Amino acid sequence: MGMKTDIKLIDEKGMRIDGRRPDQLRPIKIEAGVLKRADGSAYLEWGKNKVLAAVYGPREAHPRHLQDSAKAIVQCRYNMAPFSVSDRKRPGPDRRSVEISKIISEALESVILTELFPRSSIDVFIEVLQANAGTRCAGLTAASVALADAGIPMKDLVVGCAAGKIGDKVVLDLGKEEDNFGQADVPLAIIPRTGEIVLLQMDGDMTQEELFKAIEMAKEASLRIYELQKEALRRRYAIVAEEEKEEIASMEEIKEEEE
Amino acid sequence: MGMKTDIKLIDEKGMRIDGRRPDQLRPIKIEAGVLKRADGSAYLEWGKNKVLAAVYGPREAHPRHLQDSAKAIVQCRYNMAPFSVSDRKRPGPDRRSVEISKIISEALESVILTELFPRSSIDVFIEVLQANAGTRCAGLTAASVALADAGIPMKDLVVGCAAGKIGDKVVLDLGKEEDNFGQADVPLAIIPRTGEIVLLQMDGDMTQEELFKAIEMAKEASLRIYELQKEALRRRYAIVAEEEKEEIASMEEIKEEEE
Amino acid sequence: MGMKTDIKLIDEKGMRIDGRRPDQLRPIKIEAGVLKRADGSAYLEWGKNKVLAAVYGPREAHPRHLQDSAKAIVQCRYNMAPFSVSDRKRPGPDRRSVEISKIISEALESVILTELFPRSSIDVFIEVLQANAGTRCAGLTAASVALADAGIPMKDLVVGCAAGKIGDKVVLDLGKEEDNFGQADVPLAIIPRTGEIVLLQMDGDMTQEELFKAIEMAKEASLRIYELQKEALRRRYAIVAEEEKEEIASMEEIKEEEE
Amino acid sequence: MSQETVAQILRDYIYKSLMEKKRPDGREFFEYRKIRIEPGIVEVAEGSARVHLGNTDVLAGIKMSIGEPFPDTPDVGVLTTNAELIPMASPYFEAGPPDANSIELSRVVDRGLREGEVVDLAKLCIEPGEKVWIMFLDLHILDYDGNLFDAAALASVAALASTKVPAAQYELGDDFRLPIKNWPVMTTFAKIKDVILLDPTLDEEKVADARLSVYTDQNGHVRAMQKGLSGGFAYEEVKDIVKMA
Amino acid sequence: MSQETVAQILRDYIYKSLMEKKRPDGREFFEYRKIRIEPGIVEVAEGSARVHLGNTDVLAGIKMSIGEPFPDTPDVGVLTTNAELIPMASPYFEAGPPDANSIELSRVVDRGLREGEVVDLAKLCIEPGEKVWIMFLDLHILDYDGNLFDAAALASVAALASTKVPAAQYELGDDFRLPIKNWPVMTTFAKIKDVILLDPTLDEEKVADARLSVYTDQNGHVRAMQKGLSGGFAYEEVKDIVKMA
Amino acid sequence: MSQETVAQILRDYIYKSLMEKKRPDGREFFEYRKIRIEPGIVEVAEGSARVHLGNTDVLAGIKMSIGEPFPDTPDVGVLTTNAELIPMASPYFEAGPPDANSIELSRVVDRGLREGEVVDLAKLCIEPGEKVWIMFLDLHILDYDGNLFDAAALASVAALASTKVPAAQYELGDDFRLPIKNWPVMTTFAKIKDVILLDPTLDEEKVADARLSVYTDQNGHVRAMQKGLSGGFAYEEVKDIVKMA
Repeated sequence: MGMKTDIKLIDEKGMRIDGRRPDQLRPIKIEAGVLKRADGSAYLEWGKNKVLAAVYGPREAHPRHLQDSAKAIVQCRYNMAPFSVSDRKRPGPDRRSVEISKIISEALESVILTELFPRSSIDVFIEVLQANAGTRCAGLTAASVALADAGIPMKDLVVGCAAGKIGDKVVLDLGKEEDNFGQADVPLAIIPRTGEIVLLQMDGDMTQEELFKAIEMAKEASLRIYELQKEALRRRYAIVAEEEKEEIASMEEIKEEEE
Repeated sequence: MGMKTDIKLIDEKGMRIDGRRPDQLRPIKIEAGVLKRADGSAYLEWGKNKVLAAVYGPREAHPRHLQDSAKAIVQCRYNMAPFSVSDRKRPGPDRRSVEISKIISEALESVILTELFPRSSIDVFIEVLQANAGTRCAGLTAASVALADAGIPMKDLVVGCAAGKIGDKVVLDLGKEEDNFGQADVPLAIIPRTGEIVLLQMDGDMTQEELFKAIEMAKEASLRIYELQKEALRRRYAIVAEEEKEEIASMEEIKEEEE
Repeated sequence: MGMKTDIKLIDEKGMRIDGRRPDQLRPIKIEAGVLKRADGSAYLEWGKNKVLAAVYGPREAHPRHLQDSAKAIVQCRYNMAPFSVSDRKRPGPDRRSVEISKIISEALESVILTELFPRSSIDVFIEVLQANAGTRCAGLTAASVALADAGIPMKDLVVGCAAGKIGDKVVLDLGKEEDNFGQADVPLAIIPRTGEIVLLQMDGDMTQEELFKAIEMAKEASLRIYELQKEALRRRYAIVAEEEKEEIASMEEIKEEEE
Repeated sequence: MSQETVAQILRDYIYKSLMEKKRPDGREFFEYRKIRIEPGIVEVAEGSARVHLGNTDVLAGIKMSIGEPFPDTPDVGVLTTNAELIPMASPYFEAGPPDANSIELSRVVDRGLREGEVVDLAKLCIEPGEKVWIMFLDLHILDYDGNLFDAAALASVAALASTKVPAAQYELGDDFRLPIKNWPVMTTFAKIKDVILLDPTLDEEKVADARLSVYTDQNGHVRAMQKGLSGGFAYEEVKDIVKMA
Repeated sequence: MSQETVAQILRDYIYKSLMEKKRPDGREFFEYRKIRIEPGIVEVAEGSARVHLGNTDVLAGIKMSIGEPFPDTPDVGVLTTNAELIPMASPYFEAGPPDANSIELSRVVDRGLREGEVVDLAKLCIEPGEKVWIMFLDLHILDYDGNLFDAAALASVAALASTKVPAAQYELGDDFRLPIKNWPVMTTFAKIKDVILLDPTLDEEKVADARLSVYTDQNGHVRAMQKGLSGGFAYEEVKDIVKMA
Repeated sequence: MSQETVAQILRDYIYKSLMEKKRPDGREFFEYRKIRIEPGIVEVAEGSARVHLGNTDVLAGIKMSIGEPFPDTPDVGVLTTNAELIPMASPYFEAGPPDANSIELSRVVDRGLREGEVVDLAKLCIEPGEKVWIMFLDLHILDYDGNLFDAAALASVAALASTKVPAAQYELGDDFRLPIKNWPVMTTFAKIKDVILLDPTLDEEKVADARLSVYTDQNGHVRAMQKGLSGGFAYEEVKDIVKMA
C-alpha cells in the first residue's frame, strides 16, 4: 500500500481508472471441473487474474506425524507461476505465498466437515497463472468451487473478496494500480449462508468507519460471487450427468461385447 | 587467532587491556530457572557475553531412526542470535555453530546418565544473545546448570573455561581483543569432581609447557566457576521450594472450594 | 555441442587431433575391487577420465516409502569431485548429474535381477575424480564391474560407449575438444550378450544415416570394452581366491592357537 | 493419555472457567497480562528490547548497516523483519528454516511497522538511489505462552525506539536516534466458542476458534489486521473488537 | 487392493488390449492424441502457450529480461529452461525443489531447443560480451496423462513463437517477434513388451518397458534423443523409431 | 542380530584383545598403520594427493583461482577447506549437504593448516585489497577405516605441496610452486577404557570413549587440538599424548 504517485485513482464523476463504479467488481468467470487428474478443479478469471485450483483427497496424510486422529487436515498450497507477474518470479514458495497458503487453508477448513475424515489430508493447490491484484481472494474462491467439484462435504462455499480505500474513497475489489497506489486494502472471505468472516486482513490507513464500510461492501459483493460459484457448479453437474449417461451407455456396450 | 596488530595486550605491570591479572576471570553471573516453558533453563553473563540455555527432555527422540535403544541421545543446538555480534549474522546454523553444537553435546553427554532413558532425547538449546569471546565455554557452563534445573540425573556439572596465550604470556579467559590478536586459545571443559577433561580444543602456537600451564590455569578456574553454578542452583531450589509451598497452599484453597 | 572454432578436428589423413583413427577408442584401464568398505568397487581410467565406482547392497531401502515390495530399487549417484574439472565444481548434485544419475540407474536396472531382492536397495556410487569427456559412459562401465565385484546377480554386464560426429565424420568416443567443438554426440550403453540398447542419448545434428552409423560404431566398440571388463573381473577373482586361501590358512592358525 | 484426551481436558477446563466469567489465570476477559519492557539489553546491537508479556518472552534486536535502496523507493531506508520461533521457546517449535507460523508472525509485524509508519524512513536516506540505512529487525522468541503478535509488535517498536543509528562509524556525522514517527499498538483477541478474550495465553490459543489482531495508531486509525485460526467471526464481533482495540 | 495388485491388473488389461491390436483409448499404435494449442494466454508474459495433448495439459511461459551473456558465448542470447511438476497435475507429484523427473524433462526440452536451433540466438545480442536478451522458459505441468516430453516441447516452441521481445520498454527500438529459426518436433515412443506405440498415455507409460524420444528438424535431421525407463531397445527398433519420427 | 548385540560383541572382542596388549590388526598401541601417498594424481587440479592410511583412503584436490581477499586480511591469499564424507566411503555416510562430522573434519583440518602456517599466504597476494590467489581444498573421503583427521591432514599438506600456481594462465608470469612454510603433522589418539592407542581404526573408534588429535609443527610446538567423543581424559593422559604427538 501507499506508494506515492500522481495518478488520480478516482475521477470527478467518482469513477475509477478502469471505468468501474466504487462498488463494482471486475468481471468474474468461473468454470468447474477443468482438470482430469485432480479429484476436483476450477478455473477462474477475475479481471486479468487467471487462477487454477485443484483438490486431491481426502487421502492419507503424509508424512504421518501430520495426521490428526480426530479430523482431516486441510493443506493449501498457493503458488504463483514464474511467468504470472511482470518480473519473473523464482519458482518455489516465497514468504508471501507461505502466509497466503496458511490463511487460505484456515479459511477453507472453516467450512469443510473435517471430522468425517480422521487421519486424512485434503490438499488444495492454487496456481496463479496471471496475477493482477486480488489473487488470494480469487484463489480462495476458485478453491472452494474445486472442493465442491471434488465432492468434499462442506457446510457452504467460501467466497473471497476485497475492498479498500483509494483517493480517500472506500471502493470494492482493488485493481493493480489501485493496490499499488491506494491507501488501504481489506481482503476478506465469508461463508455466505452464515455471514461469518473466515479470512480478514487489512493494511493501510483507515478510520474505523471506513473499515466497517469496506467490510460491508465486500460482504455484499461476495453474495454476487457466490451466485457465480453455484452457477459454475450447476453447469459442471449437468456435464457430469451427461458424461455419466454416456459412460453407462458405453459400459453396456462393453458388457454386450463381453457376453 | 593471530591477526597482526600493534595493540599491546599485556602492559609493563603484567596487566591486561581490560585491567585483569593473567589468572583473572571476567565477572560471571548465573541465574537458574529463567524460562517457564522449558524443563530447565539458565541465564549466564560472562563479561559482555549473554547466554541463555534451555533443556527439554528426556522426551521421545524423533525422527525415530535417531533413537538409541540403549541410552538417551544428547542433542545440543548452539545458536547465535542475528544481533549478537557486530555484523548481523544470518539466522540458522553456520559451520562454526554446527561444530560447537557437536563438541558441547559430547561434553554434556559425558556427565548425563543417558543409560537411564533409552530411546529418549535430551535436547539442549543454547542461545547467544550477545557474544564477546568465549561463548562456547559460557554456553556449556549455562547448559549444565539448565540440565540440573531440569532435574536430569548427572554425575556432576560440567564447567567450561578457556585459557590462552597473549603477548607471549599464558593467561586465563581471553577477552575479545585478546582472542582476535592473541597467539593461542585453549577452550576446555572439565568435570570438577573427577578433573576429567571432556572438551578440549586449541588453536594458535604454544610450546608444550605453555599448553600445560594453560590447561592447569583453566582447570583451576573452573573450580571457581563450579561454585557459581552451585550457588545459582541453590538460589533456584530455594525459590522453587517457596513456590511449591505457595502452590500447595493454593491447591488446598482449591480443594476447600471444591469441597 | 557446437561451439564454433577454427580447430580442425580431423586432418587430411582422416586422423583426429589426439592422433586416433575415427573408430579408435582412447586407452582404457579397469581394476576391480579397489575399495575395502564397499561391497563391490572398480576403478577405471578412460583416456584422461578417472572414475571410481562403488556398490552397496542389496540392503534395506530407506526411507521406507521408496521400498518396492516386488523388487529391489537401483539408485545410482553420479558425482563429480570439485577438483575434477578445470573450474572448481561446487560440491553436491547439479542438474546435469541428477539427469545422468537417473539414466545410469535405469541402464543398470536393465541387467540386475532386481526381483530377487524385494524391498531392497542396490546403491551405486560413481565418483568422477578427473573428467575429460565421456564420464557417463566411463562411470556406467565402471559401475557395472563394481556390481559384478559385489556379487549382484545380473543378466550380463552393461557397457557404455559414445560415438559422434566431428568435421562431418562419424567417429568413436569423442575426446574433450571433439565434444566441445564437434557436431554431435551419441552416448549409449548396450548389453553385449543381447545387443539391447539400454542407454541412448543424442544431441547435435545428424542425418539418420550418420546416426545409425554412430550407433553401430559404438555397439561394435562396446564389445571390445566388454572384454576389458571381464578381464578386470578375472584378475579380481584370482586375487580374491588367493586372499581367501591366505585367510583360511590364518584362520587355521588362529584355531590352532585357540586350541 | 493420548494428545487428544489432553486437549479435550484442557478444552473442558477452559470452557467451564469461561462460563463462570473467569479466565484460568484469573484475568478479566479484556484484561492484559503484566507487561515488562527492557530496552537496550543487547549493547552490541544498535537497538534492542526484551518484552515479557506474562510468561511470553520476546527479544527484538536491530542491526543497522548501509546498502542500496529498493529501485521503486530510492529515497527511503529499508526495514527487514525476521522472526525465529527457536526451539528453546516451546516444545512445539523446531529448529530449521522459518515455518508458516514464524513467517506469518514476521510478516504481520512487518506490515504493522510499515503501514503504521513507525520509523520515518525518509530520514534514513543517505544518497537517493545509492545509499540508505538498512535496518534488520530480528525477533527472537525465548519463551512462548501465547499472543506472540502483540509481544513481538511491542518489542519491535521498543527496540526501534531504543536504536542509535551508527553514523559516526561510517563517517556520516554524529550517531543519532532512529526517527520514530508513530507508536501504534497491536491488540489481539481470541474467540473461544462465543466468548471474546483479550491477550490469549497459550492454553487459550490452543482451544480458540479464531483470532483477530488489530494494529491501531494514536489517532484510532486501523493500520493492519490479521485474522487467524480456522473459525470465523460474525461481522458484529469484528466491529466490537475493532472498537475496543 | 495393494498398489502392486492394481499395477498388475493395469498391466494385464493393457497387454490384452495390445495383443488385439487395440490401445485402451481406441487409438492406432502410431496415432497421436488430439492436440490443442492456445498461444498467448498469459498476457503478462512475453510469450506463452498452453498445449493439451489428450488430457495432458502443459503451460509454457516466457519471460524476457536483459543480462550478461555467458563468457564463452559473448554474442548470443541466453535461454534458460525450467520445468515444474506441480502437485496439481498428479497425485504422484510433490511440492518442493525439482526432482529427477522434472530435471530430466527440462534438460531434454532445453537440449532440443538448443540443438534444434529453434531461436536465432545471434539476433538477441545487444552489446557483445555485455548485454544480451535473456529468456526464461518455464514449463508448468497442469494435468498429467503421459508423454510430457512431446507436450512440453510443443508448448515451448509455441510459446517462443508467440513471444514479443519487449525492446521498447528498455528503449531499444520497437518490440519485435522472437526470431524463430527452426520448428523441430519431439516424438516419443513407448515399448510395451514387443509392441512400439506412439504418444503413450500415463497408463501406457506405467506399464512400458522403455521409452524413446526423438527430436527431428524440418530436414529430417535428428537433433536430440533421450531413451528412458529400465528396459532396452533392439538396434532395429531404434532404427524403425528414428525413421518414423 | 540387533545392532546393539553386534556392537557389544565388537566391544568385547576389542577389550579382550587390548587387555592382552594386542590390537585387533596386530599393531602396537603406538604404531601407525602403513601410509602411502600419491601426489599429483589428478592432473586437471592445480594440486592433489591421495593418502592411504591402512584402508582409509582420502583424496585431496586443490583448485586455484583469483579473487578478492577478506576485508580484514587484504594482503594474503585465501584458503577454503571443504570435506565430503561421500556415501561411497562407508555405509554410514549419506548423500546430502555436509553433516556435523564432515564439518568438524574440514574445520579441524582447516585450523591445522591455518594455525600451522602451512602455506605462506603472504606470497599469494597479487594486488593488496584487490586480487589474491584463492585456494579451494576439497577433501574427498573414498574409503573409511578410521582416523580421518590424520589422513585428511596429511593428504591436505601433500596436495598443497604438489600445487602449481597457474600464474601463466592469468598472464601473471610463470607458474610457480605454492610456497610451503611448515609441514606440521596431525596425530590422533583414541582412549578405550584406560588404554590409549595411536591411529585408531574404524572398529577401534566405534568402541572408543574419547579421541584426541594434536597438530604439532617441526619445532614441537602445538598448533591445534581437537578432543572428540563423549568420554574424557585425565590431565595426565593429555600431557602424555601431547608429549608423544
